[in-house]
Amino acid sequence: MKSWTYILLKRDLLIAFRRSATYITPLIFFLIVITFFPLALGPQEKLLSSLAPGVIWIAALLASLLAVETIFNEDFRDGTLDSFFISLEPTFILVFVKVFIHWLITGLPLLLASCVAALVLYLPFESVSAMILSLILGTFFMSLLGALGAALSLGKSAILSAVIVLPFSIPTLLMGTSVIASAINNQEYTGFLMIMGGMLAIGIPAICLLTVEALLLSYD
Amino acid sequence: MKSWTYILLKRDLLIAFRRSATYITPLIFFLIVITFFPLALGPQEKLLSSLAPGVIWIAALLASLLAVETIFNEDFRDGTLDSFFISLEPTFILVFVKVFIHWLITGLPLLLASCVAALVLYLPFESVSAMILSLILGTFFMSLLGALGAALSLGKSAILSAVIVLPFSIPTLLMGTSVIASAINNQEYTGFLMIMGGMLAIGIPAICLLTVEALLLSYD
Amino acid sequence: MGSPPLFYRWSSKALVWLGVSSIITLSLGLFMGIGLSPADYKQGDVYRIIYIHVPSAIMGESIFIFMALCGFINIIWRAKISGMLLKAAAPIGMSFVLLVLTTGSIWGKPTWGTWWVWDARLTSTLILFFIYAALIGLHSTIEDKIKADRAVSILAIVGVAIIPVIKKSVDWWQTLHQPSTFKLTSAPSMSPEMYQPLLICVIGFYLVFAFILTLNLRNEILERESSKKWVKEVIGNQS
Amino acid sequence: MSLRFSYVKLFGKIALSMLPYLKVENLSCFRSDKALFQDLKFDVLPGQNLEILGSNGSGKTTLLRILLGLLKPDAGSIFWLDDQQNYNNYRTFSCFYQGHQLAVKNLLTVAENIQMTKASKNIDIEAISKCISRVGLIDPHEYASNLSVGQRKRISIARWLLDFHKIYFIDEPFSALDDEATQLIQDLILDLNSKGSSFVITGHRSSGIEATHINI
Amino acid sequence: MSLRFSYVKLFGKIALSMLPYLKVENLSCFRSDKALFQDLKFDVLPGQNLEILGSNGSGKTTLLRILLGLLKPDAGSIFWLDDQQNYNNYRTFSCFYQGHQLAVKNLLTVAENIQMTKASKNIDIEAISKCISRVGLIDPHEYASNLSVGQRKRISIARWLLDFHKIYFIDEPFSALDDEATQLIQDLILDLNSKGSSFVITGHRSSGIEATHINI
Ligand code: HEM
Ligand SMILES: Nc1ncnc2c1ncn2[C@@H]1O[C@H](COP(=O)(O)OP(=O)(O)OP(=O)(O)O)[C@@H](O)[C@H]1O
Ligand SMILES: Nc1ncnc2c1ncn2[C@@H]1O[C@H](COP(=O)(O)OP(=O)(O)OP(=O)(O)O)[C@@H](O)[C@H]1O
Ligand SMILES: [Mg+2]
Ligand SMILES: [Mg+2]
Repeated sequence: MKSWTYILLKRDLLIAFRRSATYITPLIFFLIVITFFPLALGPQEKLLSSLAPGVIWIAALLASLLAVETIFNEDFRDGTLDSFFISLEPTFILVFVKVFIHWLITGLPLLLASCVAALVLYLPFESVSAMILSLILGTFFMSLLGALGAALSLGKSAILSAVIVLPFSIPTLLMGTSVIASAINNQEYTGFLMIMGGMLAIGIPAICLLTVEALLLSYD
Repeated sequence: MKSWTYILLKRDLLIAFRRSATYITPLIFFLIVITFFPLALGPQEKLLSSLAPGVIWIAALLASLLAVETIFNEDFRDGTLDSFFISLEPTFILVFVKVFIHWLITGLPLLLASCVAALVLYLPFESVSAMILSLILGTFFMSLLGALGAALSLGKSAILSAVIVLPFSIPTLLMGTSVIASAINNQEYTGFLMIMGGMLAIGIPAICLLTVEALLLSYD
Repeated sequence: MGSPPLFYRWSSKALVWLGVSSIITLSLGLFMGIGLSPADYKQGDVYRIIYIHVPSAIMGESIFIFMALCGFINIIWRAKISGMLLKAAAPIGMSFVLLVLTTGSIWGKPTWGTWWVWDARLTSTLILFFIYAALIGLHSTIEDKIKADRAVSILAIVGVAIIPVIKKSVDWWQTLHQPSTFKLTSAPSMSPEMYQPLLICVIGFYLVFAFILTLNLRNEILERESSKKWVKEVIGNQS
Repeated sequence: MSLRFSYVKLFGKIALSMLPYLKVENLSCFRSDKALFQDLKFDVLPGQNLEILGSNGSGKTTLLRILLGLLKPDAGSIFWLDDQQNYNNYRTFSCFYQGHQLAVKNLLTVAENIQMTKASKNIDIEAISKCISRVGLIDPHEYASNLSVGQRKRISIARWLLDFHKIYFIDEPFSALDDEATQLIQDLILDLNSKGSSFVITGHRSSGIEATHINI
Repeated sequence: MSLRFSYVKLFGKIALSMLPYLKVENLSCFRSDKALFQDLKFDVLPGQNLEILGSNGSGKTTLLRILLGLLKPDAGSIFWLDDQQNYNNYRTFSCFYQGHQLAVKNLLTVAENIQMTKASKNIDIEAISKCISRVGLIDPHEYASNLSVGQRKRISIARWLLDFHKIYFIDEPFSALDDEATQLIQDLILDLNSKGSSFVITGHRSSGIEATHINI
């Protein structure tokens, strides 16, 4: 038995891969922001590597933001969203699936790109694994938040949803930066990762449910 | 006699101004992105003020990109774009009007916000006028480029959009940053401004015409 | 006060009381603070800005908590009035936060030597300001008011997480900003001559909030019920 | 094969007890103080159809969406009944909804658009190409963006056949279609009726299918 | 007033010389090697109508868009003629196009949606509210997002009346409309015909208005 969840997964992935801009734009944007810093600051290795955690994280946040804001738009306009709400699956699971696909498409490529960024910015090699772990958790959280923003501003301007989301992404930014910075200084960073994990653990059910509420708004 | 250009101008402005959020959100968005940098990179005044030109420009770039993306989407979907092509006015003028309105709504408020940004990033006071001049030219160019990208991604050739728009935004970014940086160091910056002006002078007719071509692509 | 017309009539009496009491309390507090209390031994008279700075900071935060509560009630029980309260409170809260930011900046120039520093409390307050702005922006984009209320309720519930961060920012991170002296659990470390007027000012600010909130709520009700007969009668009586 | 089988099984079950699928009592909906409809009362029995007629803006789409739980009514109750259980929740019930918007994705081909639909079982390529030819579409690998409006609608109609649904809610099934497609839909409805499915459809004038009519 | 006047003036002018507005010769269009239509040949005379009939996907919309210059034909030529000049360019000619998509903006009210349309003259509020009541819409200040599909279509129909157009190209004018609106459109077409405008419309079956028919 194929569930709607599975079909949704397959369909959205297919559509995303047909429209390659979906995953290429955030990637290129990420790299542009990254390359900008050596250009602006000059190529001093020391300075760059001390700034690297922050730079990588800012670029990652902005890139995932650029991508997430239209996550529900098309489904809303062409009536697919209706079938969410009359399906047997609980809607928040479908929302979760949408977010997950979205993260697969835009978040995952960023992980790859971030390795390149680490190289360019002279990030110490030992901290790369910390960076990847923090990015996995953080970009997923950003996708979740972005989905809530997109749902709240459904059919409205993209930039509005960004404004809704950005203030809430600051804790992620701080945590993510701290993880990499600690790793560089050989300090313990699992604490920060646990906090990020905790945010995700609370965030997944809470934000998915709130997103369902927000989507329902456009149905009244 | 009211021309279609005038009606278009009025209509798009009305749709935008119906909600104050349309012009306030890019402003807030810009400011939030600005606050990201001190948070992630550390609050040292010296570092920040040396990064300020680039940070302001990255934020401005992102804001105009985010805002312009959907400039033709709605008109395409609801059939308004058809009336562009069967109207008496030449289409590239209509495209120019769309871009201009768009810039009025999203680019102009950024100028205000950039003054606040200059304050909190400790940008030297003397360079503010240079910043504003460079932003005026640069954001308009970004709106133009973004419109081309938006037109390209209407059809199926969406990949082109990311690849075309982002690389071309790099010169703008570099020029804009150089203008402010030169102003900080009390160097001559009119040269850079002239280059930006030149890009705009060539860009307005050229990109508008290309955008018309790109729009026509989605008609075949 | 279930029905709007009833509330409207009842509130016009409340308005008078709120207006009078807030003016009295606030002027008493400010007079005691600015006129009577001694100058600070380190900062001199600049410190008196505290009597606006701190109460408005407290208001900015409590109004957000109030809004989150309203939002919660609005989502769970769909009580229309809670949505209107939320809408009416948002601009007041935002103005108070703006007041904190400006008074803080003004205070910062002489004491810290700069208008702005990127310290935890200041930044978190700025974020609170952004959240207020997002809330108001979102409300303005949804033309159906009831939907807008619910959208904003969701945002207020999520956003309330920032309040403990602001509160605790001075304890968690070492910052330039003054640590908390107001605590529920222990006696304040300020001298009573400074402390008492501050307390009165805080009460005065709460009363001002209640006053403006009632005003805003009345306008909101008139606007939303503008097609109803009682509203036309009310407006007719006034003009 | 398996498709056929499950139809028969379900139909057998239904034939035993003729509880209505859907029972509506005193349903009302107001928009800006004006009643769109008031005190509506009807049943939808297994295998029987309901046709909602009314002029533009009379509230047909609104009623359909209320029945599906996408909008809230201002008064009244909707019961989803089964031969075994008595639910108050449309979610547990198998419905199909086709609104004015057809949920056809431009970037998918005809076959993909049909395949990637909510369904309770595995759908093999053969079943899909059978559906496609049944609704008169020719090339299953054409992108939907290249199709005419009527052809897009046929995609949505092909989806009816993929799975057994107890009730089909179809908003204006006949608009934008030619005579051939109109005939096709009528045959399809008859066919699905005989398998125990019911249709709730809207329209501006009676379409000629066998149905209870309500005017709103 | 001035609206009426210009109609009369133009009509007078047209009556003198009965050159066709539009002359089509040997028009063909192929899609993936299959001809949608081939060697079409027709004229559209002032005040006379053309009805393009065909089944779903037969190419009616495509033909309309080719006539308007939105798509390029694979062969054949289209002449836009006037009593004085002979143009090859549709741009200089006054046409009105209503496609499947109606160009109705959700964020504008009914009145604004009508007002903010391409038009050659100043349109006063009175003219607009006359149009609105003529097509049977009630509240001019309702946002279009709150309207039903049929009501949105009526907005587009109200736009016909704002300005004089030589040819109206209307894609499926009658779909998604109730009987009242259908009657209304027929009356409108008759009315505008008498003022010298022509209609090119599409449909799946003959609509009963007086017109030359072509089947594709
Ligand atoms: C823009 C800059 C500033 C901002 C955004 C800001 C923000 C705040 C906030 C949010 C509070 C509320 C504390 C609470 O709720 O418990 C507060 C309290 C306070 N602020 Fe500021 N502040 C700023 C600048 C300053 C400056 C320059 C000074 C003085 C040197 C100062 C002195 C105080 C004091 C004494 C308190 C009371 C602390 C307590 O007793 O809890 N602030 N400020
Ligand atoms: N870009 C394209 N590439 C290939 N085929 C196309 C393209 N555009 C349209 N077609 C085909 O042209 C045919 C005609 O489409 P058109 O929209 O003109 O039909 P129609 O007569 O208006 O039908 P309907 O009554 O359903 O609106 C369709 O079969 C469609 O598949
Ligand atoms: N959110 C809303 N606020 C106010 N009025 C609304 C809202 N939604 C719908 N309406 C009104 O409800 C009425 C019914 O709309 P509905 O879409 O149900 O009509 P319909 O019968 O489907 O018409 P059609 O045949 O044109 O599709 C319309 O008059 C519309 O203006
Ligand atoms: Mg309808
Ligand atoms: Mg067509």
